[in-house]
Amino acid sequence: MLELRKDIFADERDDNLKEIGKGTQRQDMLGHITGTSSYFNDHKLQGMLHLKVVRSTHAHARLRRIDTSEAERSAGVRRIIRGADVPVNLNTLLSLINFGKDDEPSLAVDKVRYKGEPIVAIVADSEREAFEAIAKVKIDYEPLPTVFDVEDALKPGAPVVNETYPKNAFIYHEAYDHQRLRFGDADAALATADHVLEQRYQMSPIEHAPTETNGAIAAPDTNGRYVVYTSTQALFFSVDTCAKILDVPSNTFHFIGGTVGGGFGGKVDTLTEPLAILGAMLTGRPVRYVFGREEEMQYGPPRGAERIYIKDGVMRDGRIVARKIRAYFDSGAYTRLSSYAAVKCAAHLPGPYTIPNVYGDVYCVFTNRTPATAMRGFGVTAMDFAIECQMDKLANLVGMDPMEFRILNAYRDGDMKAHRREAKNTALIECVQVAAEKAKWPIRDEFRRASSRKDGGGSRAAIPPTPADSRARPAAPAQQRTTYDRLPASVTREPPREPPPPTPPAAPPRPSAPSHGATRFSSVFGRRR
Amino acid sequence: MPVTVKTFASSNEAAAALSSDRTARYLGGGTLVMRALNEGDVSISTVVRASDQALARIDASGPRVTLGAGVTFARILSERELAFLHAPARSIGGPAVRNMGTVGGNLFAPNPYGDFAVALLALDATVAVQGGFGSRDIAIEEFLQSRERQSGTLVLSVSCTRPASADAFRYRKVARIKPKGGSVITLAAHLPISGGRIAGARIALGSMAPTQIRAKAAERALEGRALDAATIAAAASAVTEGTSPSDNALGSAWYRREIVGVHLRRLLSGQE
Amino acid sequence: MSKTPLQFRHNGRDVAIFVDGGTNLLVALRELIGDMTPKFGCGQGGCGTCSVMIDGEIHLSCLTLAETVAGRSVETLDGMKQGPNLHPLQRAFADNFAAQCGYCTPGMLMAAKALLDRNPSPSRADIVEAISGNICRCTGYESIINAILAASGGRASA
Amino acid sequence: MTRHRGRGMASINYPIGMNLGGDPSQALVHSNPSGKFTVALSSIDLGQGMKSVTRQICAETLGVPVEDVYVDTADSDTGPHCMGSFASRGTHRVGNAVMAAAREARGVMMEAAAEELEVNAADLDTDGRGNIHVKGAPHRSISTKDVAIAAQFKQGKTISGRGIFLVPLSNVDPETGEMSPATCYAHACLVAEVEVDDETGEVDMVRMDSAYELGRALNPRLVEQQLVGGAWMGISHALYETPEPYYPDPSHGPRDFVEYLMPGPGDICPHDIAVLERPAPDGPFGAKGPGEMCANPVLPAVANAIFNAVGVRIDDLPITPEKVLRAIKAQGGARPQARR
Repeated sequence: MLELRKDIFADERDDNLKEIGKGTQRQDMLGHITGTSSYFNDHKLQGMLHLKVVRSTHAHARLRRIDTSEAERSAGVRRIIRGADVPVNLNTLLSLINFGKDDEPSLAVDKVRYKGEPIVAIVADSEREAFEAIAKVKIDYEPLPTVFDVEDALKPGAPVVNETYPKNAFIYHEAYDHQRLRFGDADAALATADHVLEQRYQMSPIEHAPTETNGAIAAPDTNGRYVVYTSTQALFFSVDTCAKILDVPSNTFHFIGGTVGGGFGGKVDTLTEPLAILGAMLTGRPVRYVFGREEEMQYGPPRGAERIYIKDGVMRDGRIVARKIRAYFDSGAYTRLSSYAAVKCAAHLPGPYTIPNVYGDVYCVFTNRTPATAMRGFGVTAMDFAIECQMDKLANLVGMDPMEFRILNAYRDGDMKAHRREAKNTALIECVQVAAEKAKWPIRDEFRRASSRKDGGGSRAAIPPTPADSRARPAAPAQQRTTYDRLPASVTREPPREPPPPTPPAAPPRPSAPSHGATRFSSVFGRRR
Repeated sequence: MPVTVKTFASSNEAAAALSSDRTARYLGGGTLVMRALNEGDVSISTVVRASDQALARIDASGPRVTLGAGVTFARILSERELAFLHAPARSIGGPAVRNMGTVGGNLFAPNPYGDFAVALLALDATVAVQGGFGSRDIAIEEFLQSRERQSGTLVLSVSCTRPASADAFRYRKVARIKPKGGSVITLAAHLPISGGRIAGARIALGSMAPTQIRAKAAERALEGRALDAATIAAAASAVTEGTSPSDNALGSAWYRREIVGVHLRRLLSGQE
Repeated sequence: MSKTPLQFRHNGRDVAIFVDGGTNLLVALRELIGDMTPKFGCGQGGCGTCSVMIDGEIHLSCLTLAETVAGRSVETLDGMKQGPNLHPLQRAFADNFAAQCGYCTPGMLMAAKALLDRNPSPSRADIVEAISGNICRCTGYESIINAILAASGGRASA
Repeated sequence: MTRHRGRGMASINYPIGMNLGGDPSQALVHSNPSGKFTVALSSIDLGQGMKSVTRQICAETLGVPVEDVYVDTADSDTGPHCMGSFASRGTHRVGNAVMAAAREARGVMMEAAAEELEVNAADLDTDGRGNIHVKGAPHRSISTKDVAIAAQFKQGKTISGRGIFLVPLSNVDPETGEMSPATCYAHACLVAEVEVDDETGEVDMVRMDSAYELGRALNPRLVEQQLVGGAWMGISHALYETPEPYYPDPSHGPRDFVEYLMPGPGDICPHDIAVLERPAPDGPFGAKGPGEMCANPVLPAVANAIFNAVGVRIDDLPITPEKVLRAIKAQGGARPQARR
């Protein structure tokens, strides 16, 4: 049951609109209920071939020898694809926004870094024939020591998972193995707090489990182009990733998608499109590459695991005075999107509360497991779990009702957030009040009268003095370059400014540069100021 | 090479084809063999079927009940005479799986599947198999223990004696997902009562060992006693004896050992 | 060639195809007949997106050896509309917003139809049981249950 | 007594759009000669309702009925660039791009109508039913169809528009983490009630009550789909799901939907939702994005409810019966807290 509380914030809204606010039927509903909505796999192409990959049976191993000679002779096999056949066999997804280093091959060449990593792709007349050929590929593995725990991976002497990041951690700003957040003096505030509570939280990986598995069908089109039917959640992300990996102009491809059987973040990684297109290029025939369910569950990227330590200082009256957080994102064997999740997570600290002293270190760590990716709640889900369990414990500790405790500490309009931007358009207090009302959870009058629009700002708008970190800056690998940090670490930098306001909805559209060839997003906005 | 499908009119011929070809698998309801083919199991190159109507026969008229190996769970649920088997039959799959899955196939289903076989084990069923050397009857306990070696044999039917009363046979599948999920553990208890005392108790457990097993210590705790709280408690505390559960995606060995007694107690005392 | 001829009724029409040994009914329907309404979700029998009716009973087409439907009647979502009109279940799914990504919808509708064909006024528990073999990752099931209740003349709680 | 009930709550916020911005989306809107509009996007509908919500935004902005708009997505030849459907960016980013494109198309449409009615375009308004009329004089009107015909065949005008929306990229200070991660935030608070079996550790959901603030509910039915389904996913994350049940030990990973646990139709519970709307200054009609944040409050609310029911804190997700049972045994039995 859903109720619209039009009485709240009514003065900020124009409710006299004609189409907005109506429960209009979905445009795609008729297609869904008649089964005529067209997903990537609903395209029947003449003479279609099937692609399957040989996956590593080891979590970490050197590949001594890959023998495909028997598989080449197997019935129905049209083409065996090896790493050497992939034009640019090293990529990182966010190279499109110039963030991070290329660290992941499409097909492993000399080493595998997680169980299930693709090594060889087989294109055959039928799925059965592809499976039969897979059984005939012989791979000589030299097993290497593995590491699966994020904190173990950061210890000296831990096995190196991904040589691009030899310390098993993504490098931020060419300087640190973590993203920092510093606001006020958390240690000093902890020393004066009435209570200090330090806790550890953990979230295991989570699989997106869309009912439609990842997949793509690629086919030679007229005039030298390729048409690609895809389950991607990000069409141009896929187009440009394929253009890079296959080293052709992006307008070589005509991608068609848009109707996808669930994604939740699991269809951003562009895993099937490059190999399907390469298969079509090498055979001249339509090629389908679709994940089986076990592949989707075990070797399709999950929401990565996280481990979080929170140390809070709280006063007897319920005010939180300091929050110190250390978080580890388990990226698996390659970067994919976890590096970005860690920055988003740092920005999210300390949750929707105004806390005068906040300290955060967020790590993106490499381990020998399936690379992680984005999922619904990206970078935030586990942190919210940790923060909100912690909030419940703190309320318990000071003997306060948890709803009232949230309202007491909630951020309000005009408050300064830990990432040094003013809080605006906040509504946490009202959500707590309404949820309490719906659940018949009694809260006291003064908390019922609180408002996100009152009592914020003022002293709460100040940026507190923040001591410089006493820790020595770790040495950084020289070759690291990211969007975030183009200046040498020694140069005094201007703090980032509040960006110009976003394009207002009313503004006339700017003419857009034509997208052609190997244009990268980075060439559009990758430069810093 | 595509798979070869061989369909025979008689189960004799099917059994012969099965025993003569190591790459052959018998296709019952499809829930095991078709899945294996879909997932690329290239060890199967021949699929054997039999159109023999005897395989789909149900004989439930007398005290001894015989179910053809090809009888589906949906058919069991449609037979009022088989009410004692409705709970285990209903615990399997969703409606589509029950329309397909068979009694014979369930005997081969590995953990976390094979719930119906737990019920049959508690009921001391007999499995009729057609081997290369003709047909023979095997006690289900022996069949399950030697299941790895049975893949070349064709199961013809399963038979058991009908419990004397509805109360004498109880079944519980513990799953995380409702209404249908994989078994964390499965319990079945046959407790014939004679003169107010249990005579011939059989407790069977699923997911408490590599195959379905009997909880013989719990059976001993029940044997010859009235089904009262003290007896139930004794059986519950003995039920882990001789079990060797494993960790899997649905639960750990530790957890299975912890809860099997709780669920046996609840099952025997009629609690939800 | 080792293709096997196969004839069956598909949504009331006779069809004839040749299948490779081991071909499942889902592949036969989608790739040989061109009926794309049953979907591939797992090939393991765990998701129900490929559900079809065989002789009026709900089955998983991915686990059905195609040649076992010889001479039988196969119904898919493609045959659910009554002429140009939507089936009451289809209307109820739309009215209750019981589809999001739409990928589980064909299987859900077939599971629901299999239920209502046998039991025109099911309880909520009957409905929950009837769709228990079908995974939906978007809706949380509530709207689907309400849609089936509505189609059977029961009152949806939403 | 082996079953104990408890209630817990959690409150959260969620940033809208790709972190740090720099994630543009574009839209093209054009009319055919009958005055029906097509929106061309390369954005993806994965069930969240992208096609439907942008259709309503376009219709509202153009001032035409929603039936007169069709959204076509996603084709890289015809749809202009979009970063993708993730980061709760669809409604906010793509919605704004569609709004900008529709505004430009509306401008041409009004000019064409003004020429036909021989008035100033500024004096015209749409009625949302397919007509354009002189403000204050509804009888002086022309249908959008007639305007489209006139524009196309008589005036030689294209009733079309281009739109882009871009939140400029923010950088990050390496020392302090100073940055501009998002321009607006959605909010939520959720109360979960659970029942815990202290002999088996099993947790059943009893009910949920929630309040979600999402700027503007552009389509309440689509919002309801997201919030109900998202909260279900929250339950699933809280109590069931993981491809690595023994993390960080990678063994025993599930291979199918029997081993990968998600709540079934028999595990769901009543969920009463209130929707609050505090418009985002830069959202299309104030909208933020409900798609991602809806699951997040459920996880901690369930954990906190379990503590309330039996007095154990489970800080590792997912909260399996095993973890609950181990914790209950470690503290020597259930310790129900003050009933809430």
